Parts: sequence; structure tokens; C-alpha cells
Amino acid sequence: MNIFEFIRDPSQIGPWFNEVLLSTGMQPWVANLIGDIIGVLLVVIVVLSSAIMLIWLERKIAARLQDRLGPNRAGRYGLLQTLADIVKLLTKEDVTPDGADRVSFNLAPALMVMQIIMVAAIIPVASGLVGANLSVGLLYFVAMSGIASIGALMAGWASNNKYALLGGFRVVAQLMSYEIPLAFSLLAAVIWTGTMATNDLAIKQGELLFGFIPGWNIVVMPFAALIFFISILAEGERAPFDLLEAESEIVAGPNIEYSGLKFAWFYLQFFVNSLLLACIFATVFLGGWQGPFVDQFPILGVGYFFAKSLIVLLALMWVRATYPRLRIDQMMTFCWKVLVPVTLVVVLIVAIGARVTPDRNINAVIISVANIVALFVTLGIVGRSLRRDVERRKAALPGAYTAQV
Amino acid sequence: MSATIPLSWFLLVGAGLFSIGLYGALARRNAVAVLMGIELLLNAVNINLVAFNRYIVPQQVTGQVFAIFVLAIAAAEAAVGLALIISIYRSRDTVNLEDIDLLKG
Amino acid sequence: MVLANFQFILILALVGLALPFIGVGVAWLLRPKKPNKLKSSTYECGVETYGDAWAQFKAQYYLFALIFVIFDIEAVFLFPWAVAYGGLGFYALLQVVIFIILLFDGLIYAWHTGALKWQ
Amino acid sequence: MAITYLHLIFLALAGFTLLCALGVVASRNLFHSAIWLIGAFAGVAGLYWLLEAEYLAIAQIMIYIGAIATLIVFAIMLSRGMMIGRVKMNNFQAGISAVVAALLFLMLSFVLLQVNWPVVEQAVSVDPIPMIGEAFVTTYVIPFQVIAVLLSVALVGAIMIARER
Repeated sequence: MNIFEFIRDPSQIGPWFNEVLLSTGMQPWVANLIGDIIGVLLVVIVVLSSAIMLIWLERKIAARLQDRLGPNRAGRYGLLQTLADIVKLLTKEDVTPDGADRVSFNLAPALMVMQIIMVAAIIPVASGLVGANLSVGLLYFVAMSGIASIGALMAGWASNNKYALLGGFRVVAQLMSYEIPLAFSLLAAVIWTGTMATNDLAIKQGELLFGFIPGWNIVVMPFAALIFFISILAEGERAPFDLLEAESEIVAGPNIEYSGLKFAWFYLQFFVNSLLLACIFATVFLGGWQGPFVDQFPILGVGYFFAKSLIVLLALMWVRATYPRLRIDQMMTFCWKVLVPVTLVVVLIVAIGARVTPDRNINAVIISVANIVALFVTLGIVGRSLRRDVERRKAALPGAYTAQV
Repeated sequence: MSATIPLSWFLLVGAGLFSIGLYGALARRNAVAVLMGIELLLNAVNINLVAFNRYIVPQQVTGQVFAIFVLAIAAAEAAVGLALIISIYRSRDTVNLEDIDLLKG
Repeated sequence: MVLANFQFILILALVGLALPFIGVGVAWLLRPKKPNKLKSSTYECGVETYGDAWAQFKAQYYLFALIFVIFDIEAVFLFPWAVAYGGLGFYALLQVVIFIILLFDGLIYAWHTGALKWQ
Repeated sequence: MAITYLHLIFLALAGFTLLCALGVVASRNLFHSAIWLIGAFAGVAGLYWLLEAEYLAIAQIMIYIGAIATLIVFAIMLSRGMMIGRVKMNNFQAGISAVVAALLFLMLSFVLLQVNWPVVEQAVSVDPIPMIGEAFVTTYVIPFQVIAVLLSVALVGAIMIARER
């Protein structure tokens, strides 16, 4: 095999490497083990190095959206800012507060990092280029976010600090609540595509509807995609759902007692988690690595995939830099009284719509139209109940709300 | 591949987990600790179900389906049990099972 | 195949769990170590901390966790059904619709009694 | 019987699980018990995966670690004073329970090493997840619906009990 073949299709490197190892007379399990260790190290390196770029990008873009300059001292355009931060955090004193529970205090950041690294394993970057194409892929992703909530709860409890514990409670309540619409909007996509494995999801979305419309899930079920987007805003603890770091209320969430590198791990989890959520959105709803000529040149998939993920990530940053924070009661009410019932309705729409006619193209149109109708009906109902709420408050408090509402 | 591991090894782990869980459920004073023991018992049962599924009817999924049902029942049990514990704690200010011996609240 | 994935995920989990400790170990070599009483006291807004933080919290959080648990189990039941759905008939759809409606009842009850209202 | 590296993985996982389970029943601090419990759940998930039941391993992590363990930790925190240490954690029957548990373990292991299990040397089915999904709505449809009823009853009951009036 020549080098151009590998550039054209990088997913062949793995099997080729395995063959090379086997040809040296190695036991098969040793060859597999070496291959797996190299794969794991690649995943970890990609995660850590993407974090360095990502933190700079996020700070710069948030600054520009808010008419600030952002990091601009270390290196050109402040590109070296994150490296400078790493050096600072490494050389910072690490304080463990009195009365902290040492075991859980040290375990909590490790759990946070473990979550992001484990989720990174199922992201298909190009055709076949994925850490592990698990047959339970999407459910694995949902299960891993449970580890992050355990980590946050542990950090909050171990710090022996009231703010940290309150922050831990809040963040877990938030992560849990929004995990339900997250999981059920994924369920809608699984019903339509019939697989949970991430790479197979991307393959399935390569089919064209009526021969020319890309069969991405966002086309088939725009409302499910919107619900998933809102849920990843909350799962990534981003504004308007960043109650975790509501400075004016609870200082900084469960990680206030952490300093030095242990704090850095929480910080890393926050940024990389949003990138991974954006990648999952791109994989499930935007067709993953699908794009023109990807069959002939699978390497193009890497470009398509990162372009799609970056667009989602930019949308996340945009929302974060623009919207004010919600109150916790508004957030929980919105999740349980709006998102969860609506998501169940969307699941039913997709399940029924996939069975209306034997023709998949026509079913896709039916599901898509039903999704859009459901979106407008939901907006109508929510709008009406919000208006009624304002009316009620106006009646209760005459004199307030003189300005136009 | 995993058939190279003898079935009895998995069953031994199940038996060990069951015994530890039984000790936890019998010996602990705290109601939440007793509940944790019961969760260990259910896990031990599940290990056996899945192991028998793998070794005796590998082409079917009967054991796994039953294990998922056990999982769901364990969760329902934990939810109601912990709700009871919280409610008792609120009215009696204790969660020690030795102190909760009245039939009327 | 399943076991090959298992090995990968197992190594990944071990590395993921070990990595933060390795980082903290490296930092331990570099960083200053001068703890004192004031530094390691609990962070609060300037005043001395009163009592420990392990205080009682309201049952509201528990109620939300409860509803979450029920829906989580529902997801575990529905995901394999969704994968199999392509090869199943109308009867399968009917059963799942009943399943979802039965669980929806619980949510409506919670809504009705005000358990979903954050006080 | 040749010892392969799979045996070593099994022994490591089994040892980890049993160690964590011992931690659950031996720890004096209730919160530490909960952390050990999470470890034991993770170990059991690993064992499922070793038995090639991938779906069940993930369901175990999702339900036991993501949901039940969180519920237990919440309940511990909601009842103040439960984890403040130095109180006696075991009741008067601790000694006899230990004896009973040890005897039970010896008896079980004696029995299950005696039995000649009808083990089948076969590979698992290629794609078990659709089979599980199909079993829910065909063979096991009645348990499936009973579980739905049970879950909604559990939800209603637990809310009724736990609400502050």
C-alpha cells in the first residue's frame, strides 16, 4: 500500500498497522493491545490539543461579539494565551480546604475529565475513523453525562463549602432535567435511522431524499434538532443556562474551592464538553462526515465534519455571548413543562410518520411537515400561557409593568 | 471468546456479591445503607442472569431482557424506598432502623 | 467485535481516570507548597464560616431526581425498540404508544400536584 | 485450561467489584459508602461487557450510576447528620449476619462448583440490540406494559410520600 492510499482513506491505517504487527510474528492479542493503546493515546492527544485552540477561540469570539478585544498579549492575536494559562495553573499553589473530604475532593476532577475523554471515543471524524464504533453509541453518550453529574455532586460535597454544595445540587438538577429531552430527541433520530452506532448514523444519512435532498436528520426532523440544540446548551452549562456559575448568587458552582491544576480540569471539561456536544449534534443531525465526493476521497470527511461541528459550536458561543441568564425556576419549568412533553410528542410523530406509507421519501416529507407544525403549535401555546402569566401579574401588582411588555 | 472463562467464575462473583449485599442489608443500622446492600443483591442476581444467558443460550437474549426488567424494578424500589426514608426522617428526625419501631407514625 | 470495543473503552477509562492525577502530580513538582491556616479555610464572603456545609437541603431536588429516574428507565426500554423498529409491524408501534402514554400519566400527575413547580 | 489475558481482565474486574462491595458495607461514612457503591456498579458493568452484553453494560451505567446512585447521594444529603461519622454503623446482629453471609457464600460456591452446567460453545448473536427491542414488544410485551404501570405508580407514590406538605 502506498502513502497516497492512506491519505485518501485514513481509516485503512489501523488494519494495515495491525497486519504489520502480526507479520512480525506477534500474538494477535498483543497486536490488538498495542493498536488500542495507540488509539487511546491519539484520542487523548486530540482532545487536549483541541482544548487549547478552543479556549482561545471561545474567548476571542465572545469578546468580539461583546465589543471587547479579548486575549491579545501573549503571541500574535493572543494565540499563546492558553499556553500561558497552563503554565500559570501548573505553577499555582494547590490548596485543599480544611474539613474537605480528601478522597472525593481529588476524585471529582478526575471523573469530569474521564467523562469528556470517554465521550470523545465515539465521535466519527471521517468514514470509519472513530475510536470505537459502539453499537450502543448514542446511549453510551447519554450514560456518560451521568458521570459528570456524579463528579459535580462529589466536588460540591467534598469541598465542605455551602456555595459549592448548593452549586453542585443546582448543576446536577440541571444536567439531569435536560438529559431527558436530550435522550428523547436522540431517540427520534434513532427511530428514523434505525441504528445507535455513530458511524452508521453518518452512513445512513448519506442517502438522498427524492434523489437530490441530503437525507440529514435536521431536514427530516427540524424540531427534534432544535430540542437537541436547546438541551446541549443546558448540558454544556452555557448561557442562558449557566446557573452553575451565577456569580451573583452562588459564586462559581461546585468548583469554587479548587485551585491550580484541579481547577484547570474543571475548566477543560467545560470547554471540551461543548465541543463534543457540538460534534454529536453534527453527527446525529447534520450528517456527520457526509458531503460531496466523500465516497471517493474519505479524507474530505474530516473537513466536512469539523466545518459542521464548528458551525454548531459558533452558534453555541453566539447564544452564550448574547442572552442573559435564566432563573433556576424558569429553567426547570421550561424543561419539564415544555421540552419534555413536546419531545415525547416528537418521538410519537416520528414513530407514526415512519409507518404512514411504504415510501421512505414521502414519510420524510410527512415527518418534516408535522415537525414544523408541532413547532408552531408549541410556540403558540407557550406564547399564550406566557402572556396570560404577565396579565395575571399585572392584575396582582397595578402600577408595575407600566412600560410596554 | 469470553467462553474461555469458566461459567463458574462469574457465578462465584455473583455469589460473593450476594453475600456481601446480604451482610450489608442485615447488619447496617442506617436505612440508606440497608438500601445500598439491597442494590448489591440485585446486581448479583443480574450477573447470574447475564452469565447464564451468555453460556447456555448465547443465541438468544432472554437473560438480558430479564436483567433489564430487574434494573427497572431496582430503580423503582430505590425511588420509593428513598422517598420513604426522607419522609420518615422529616417526621422522626432519624434514619436508624432500630429507632423506627412504631407501627403508627 | 464487542470484546475488541470493550478493551478499547476499558483502556480509555483507565487513562481518562489516571490523566488528571498525572497532571496533578506534575504540578506538584512545580508548584509552591506553603499552606497556612487562613489559606485553607473555607471560602466565603469575608466573614468566618459558621458550621459545616453538610446541611439539610430541600426535598425539591429529590423530586426532580425522582422524575428523572423514571424517564431514564423509559429511555433504556425505548432505545432498543427504536433500533428494531424498522423490522417491526404496527403492533409494536401500538405497544410503545401505550407505554409512553402510561408514563406520561406520571408526568401529568406530577404537574397536577405541583411537584414540577420550583419554590 | 490455558490462562489468557481475558482471564486476567476478568480477575481484575471481579476483584475490583468485590473490593468496592466490601467498601460499601464496611465504610463508616455514608457518603464514602455511596462512592464505593458507584465503583461496584462500574465493575459489574465491566463484567456485563466481558459477557458481551454491551447494551446491558451501558444500561447499568445509565440507570445505576447516572440515576440510582445520584438518588442515593441526594437522599444522604437531604437527611442531615446521617453521614457525620463516629456513630455506630452496625446493629446488634452484625456478628451473626457476617457468619450467615459467609456460610451462604461457602454453601453457594460449594453447590455451583459441583453442578455440571450445560454450557454451549457458541458465539453470541451478531446484533443483540434489535433482538432485545423486538423481545420487548413481542414475547415479553406483558411484562413490558406491567413495568410501565409499575414505573408510573412508583412515580406517583414516591411524589406523594416525599412531598413537603
